[in-house]
Amino acid sequence: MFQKILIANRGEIAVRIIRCCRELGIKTVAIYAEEDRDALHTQLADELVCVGKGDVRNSYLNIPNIISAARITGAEAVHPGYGFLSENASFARTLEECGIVFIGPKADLIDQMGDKSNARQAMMNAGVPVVPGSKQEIDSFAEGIDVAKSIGFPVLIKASSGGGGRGMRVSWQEEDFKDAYHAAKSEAEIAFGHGGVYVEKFIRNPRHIEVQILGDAYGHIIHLGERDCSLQRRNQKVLEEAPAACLTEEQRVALHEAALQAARFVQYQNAGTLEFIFDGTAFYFIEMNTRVQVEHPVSEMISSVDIIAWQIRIAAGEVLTIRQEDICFSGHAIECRINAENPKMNFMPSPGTIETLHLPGGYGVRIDGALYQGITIPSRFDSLLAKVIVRGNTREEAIKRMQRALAEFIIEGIETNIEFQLKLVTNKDFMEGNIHTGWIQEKNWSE
Amino acid sequence: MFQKILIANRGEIAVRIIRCCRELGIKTVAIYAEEDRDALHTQLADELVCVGKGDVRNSYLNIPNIISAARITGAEAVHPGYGFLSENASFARTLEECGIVFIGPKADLIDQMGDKSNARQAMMNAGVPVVPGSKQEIDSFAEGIDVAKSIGFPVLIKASSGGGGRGMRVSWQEEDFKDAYHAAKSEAEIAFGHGGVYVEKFIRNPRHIEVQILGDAYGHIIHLGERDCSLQRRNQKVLEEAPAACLTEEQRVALHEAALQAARFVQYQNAGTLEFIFDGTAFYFIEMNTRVQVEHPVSEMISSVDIIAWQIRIAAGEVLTIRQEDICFSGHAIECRINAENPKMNFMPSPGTIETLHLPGGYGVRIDGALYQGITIPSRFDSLLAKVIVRGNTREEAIKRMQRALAEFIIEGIETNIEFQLKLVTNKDFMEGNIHTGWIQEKNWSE
Amino acid sequence: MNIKEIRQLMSALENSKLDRLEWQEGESKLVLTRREESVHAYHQAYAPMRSAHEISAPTVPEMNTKSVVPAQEEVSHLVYVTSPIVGTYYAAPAPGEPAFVRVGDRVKVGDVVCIIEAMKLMNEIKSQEEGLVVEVLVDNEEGVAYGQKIVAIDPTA
Amino acid sequence: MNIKEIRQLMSALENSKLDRLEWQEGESKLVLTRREESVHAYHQAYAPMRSAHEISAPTVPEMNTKSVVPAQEEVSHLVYVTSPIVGTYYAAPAPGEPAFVRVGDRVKVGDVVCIIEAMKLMNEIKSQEEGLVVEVLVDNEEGVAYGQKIVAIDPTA
Repeated sequence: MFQKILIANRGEIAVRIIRCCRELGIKTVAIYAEEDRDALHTQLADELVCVGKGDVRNSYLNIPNIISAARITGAEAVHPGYGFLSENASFARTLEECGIVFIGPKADLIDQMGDKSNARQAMMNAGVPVVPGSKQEIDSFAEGIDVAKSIGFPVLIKASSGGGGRGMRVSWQEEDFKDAYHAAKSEAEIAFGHGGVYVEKFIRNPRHIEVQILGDAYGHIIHLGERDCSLQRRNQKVLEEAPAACLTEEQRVALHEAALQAARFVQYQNAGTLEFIFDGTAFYFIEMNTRVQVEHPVSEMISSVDIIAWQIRIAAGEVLTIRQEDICFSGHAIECRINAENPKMNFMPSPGTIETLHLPGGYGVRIDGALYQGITIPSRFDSLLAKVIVRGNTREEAIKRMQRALAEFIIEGIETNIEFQLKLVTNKDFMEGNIHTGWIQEKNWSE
Repeated sequence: MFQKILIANRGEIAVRIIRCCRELGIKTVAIYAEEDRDALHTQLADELVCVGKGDVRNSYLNIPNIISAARITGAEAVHPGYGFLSENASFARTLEECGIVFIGPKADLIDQMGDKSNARQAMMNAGVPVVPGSKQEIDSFAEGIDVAKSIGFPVLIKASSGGGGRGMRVSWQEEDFKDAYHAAKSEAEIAFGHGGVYVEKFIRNPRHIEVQILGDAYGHIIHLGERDCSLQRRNQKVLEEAPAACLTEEQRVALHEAALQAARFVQYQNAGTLEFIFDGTAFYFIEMNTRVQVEHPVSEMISSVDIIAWQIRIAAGEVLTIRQEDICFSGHAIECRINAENPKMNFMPSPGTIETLHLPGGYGVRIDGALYQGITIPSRFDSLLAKVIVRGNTREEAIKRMQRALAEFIIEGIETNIEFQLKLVTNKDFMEGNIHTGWIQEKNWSE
Repeated sequence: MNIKEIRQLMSALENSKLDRLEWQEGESKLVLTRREESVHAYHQAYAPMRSAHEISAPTVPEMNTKSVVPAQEEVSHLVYVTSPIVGTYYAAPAPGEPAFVRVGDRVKVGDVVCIIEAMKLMNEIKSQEEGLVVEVLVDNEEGVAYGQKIVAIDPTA
Repeated sequence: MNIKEIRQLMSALENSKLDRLEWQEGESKLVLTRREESVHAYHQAYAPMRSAHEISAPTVPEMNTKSVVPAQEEVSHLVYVTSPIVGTYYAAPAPGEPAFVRVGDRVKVGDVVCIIEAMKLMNEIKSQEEGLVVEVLVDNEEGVAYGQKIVAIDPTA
């Protein structure tokens, strides 16, 4: 096992990793940007190295400084957390060349999964369902309708140079395909100067469901169940749950099996996530995250498996001694992300000094944060302040617990989304599970 | 189910109960002494009633005021917590007469178990082992040695009017019984003017092990496993664990069976604890607590059963729907009690204002407390500030987690026993499980 | 001002809940600022969350959080009859009868100002002061907490 | 006010929980402010717990928490050459050779004061100031953080 690890991150995930290292008896090196001098991760680590200031490219993305920090402190491994350099294959490769272990999968695998069309191809080869669609641009209306009929209506006609919903049309049935096709094409031509379009299956109001995977260097691969991360705002996850209550047992088993199949196909090592969209009947692979995720705690709460600890052990060459049959999934977990942002001002970031802090606690409540009363949240970095994670024996119990935990959570001095999260978890549709990835944006939350 | 509950307590247990009520959708009434105006429990409750000031007899023990508070607020039930009125049969009886539910067992049962010799007799009738000994005073050396031989050496010869260790002798074998008998008798005569002695089995360096019981009004009784509460200081528990690592599986099963037998015999309703001492081979009933205990969270962490929620449901007449076979014990939990006391000054209470508060968090950590930064801890009440509870898959994992959680826990402004608890959980004997009820007092903790 | 006085002020500030003290003598000036008290901030912050949570509104009309917390820090020349027990307030000896006291009445030491019923006992509450009743702070049959102010008396009137 | 009184006030302030004391005599003025910052307290409080926990002592001798945190709030006329990167400090161009600078040397703008090795590259660090070297703050082959002070120069000497 490693004697010392450098944590190439900040905020709550750096704190999470430092705590885990302490429990494993591993010394920690924190890196920090000058703006983070008083951050919690710098206060909990055994050693500190300032790696820069100003733009994150000069600090948390500064590969030479971070690797030098590992070398001068004698750290044997680097945990990248999420974001920043966590999916940077060149960082992983350089570390390896320096004889320092990157806590994550091999660099080649990061590369492979980082390229979306590569990843899609790999999953198709692995026999994992992907969103059906044309492989390349459609040349004519005739070709388009053939593709549409083969994948089944409704379909989405999507400008290949498109973005922001322009050059995009839904065709619900064969009859309206022609209009939709031409509308998309001409809109694309006007907007982007190029009328090339794709046709792919239109998944209406899907759920975002993902499966947590752990694999070691010896071919042992297990899953830690799935998470429902459908509550999103501008493609940012807001609240996550495990398990996904919308799945039947058959669907759940099939989903886990598909994820294992995918992970085995790419011989996945370390922690990773296979993300799917789910239309109520079928699920389709969308991408793989080759790192730990913000929402990993909900899987930990229902599986009693410490994902960070296993990331480190696997990277150190240990055998994944937990087998699939050892894992007893139990209960329901929810995570709410508490951000320094102002929901009343279109979720504008709200840096500043936390004047009053009162954290919730008690039965079934876990707080993963990087806060203390008096801390100043810099404006330069991510707005995630803390995660409130609750576990209940049932989803209903977990929701009630989250309601009371959020109601106890007090942050003064900066604006946060605590009240917005309270609105979410007391919303009838949410409580009944009638949500999808566009749900938050459809609703009017201002009242 | 109740609409509104009055919590006849303060501190962390009042907060624990209020949190639970919120999760169950029950409104709460907090009572408080004027000194507790700014306490956390008064801030979390839906309604507040000041019930007195000065001596606790005028406030938290003031039965007329507390019952009036329930009446004027329309509370249908009263949760007494632990301590204060929780084992006061007359309080339970008066509430019942007022048509208010006492959340606990029936008053008669509190009476029966409150009298130690009654309780001992009941347990003997139930077939539960009690510490063997003479039923009454020994009249002669001959009778004494007969009793000693029948219960087996070593035995304790104990002045019936004794106290503080005087008039007490251990006899290790038949040969030294005569000397010990006469020494105890004459010492007792000099010290108390009465030489009457008892003979009972001497349990050297026992463990304190207790079993958590839940019973409903319909005869369903289950146990939630045992707790090892051997770390005590002056008969005050300091740190508790579940399960008790020192038991073999056979001993564990036998202990649980004895506890169930006892609870069934007295037709126990609500939450209760059977306390035993354990000499490494046999266990002996010592007393029953007819209320929730400070250390209940460790049982919750390994059973996933919310004891407070069940106390309330049972009191409301609900059926205990969890059956013994539904409970899947998993992992190991430890609780450390954090007190406002100064270990360097013989654990003298240390009231005052908390200037800085930083609570530990993260994976496997639960905080049950009644704190916030800026609170003033009154000198009049109990010194318990918060409980740090951790869960790990193994005892070793739980210990490592407690070490790191305590190392993160910061309270400034008043003295606490956090560092003392850190010494305990990093102590080799503790980590190896070589401890007993007198262990803390035997050791020198000053270095 | 000498060193001793300054040091006295330092220790006074240190032991206070204040944050800052400024003082000037020419033209006289004094500025005191009070520390942001977390308790009150907490309470205020909590309330909106509670209502967002929809578990806040007290359902018993005659009772609310505010009414049962003994008021504090009011500086005035008034004196109050406070409740020595928790119970239900009765303004009059029996339903339909006139109240013991009304605003504008004069009371003497020992005059009964109300009855507080607790545990089915009717407790007569007497005034400890002589003066003019300027306010009755509790509605008939309302619950009162220990120490709650019931009647305000102006002893100077 | 004399030196003795000032020193009394200094020590009084140092031992107090106050942050600031201003005092003026003409027209008299006094300002005291009280501390509220918890960060430093936190750091101090944490350290003993860590050592109680036996997980604190850094094991790499040439590195310790203190040395890699850029110093702050020092008010002086000195200027510092700081490290623009993270790496290993070398006082001399090669082992056995004389150091680039020593205490007592005069440096000019552009003079190399040390080498910092990072990613196997030797980076020459040059002085931005002219003056007298009054202190070298890093030992040879020690790790240095971004912004860490390496050489103190007195530009007035």
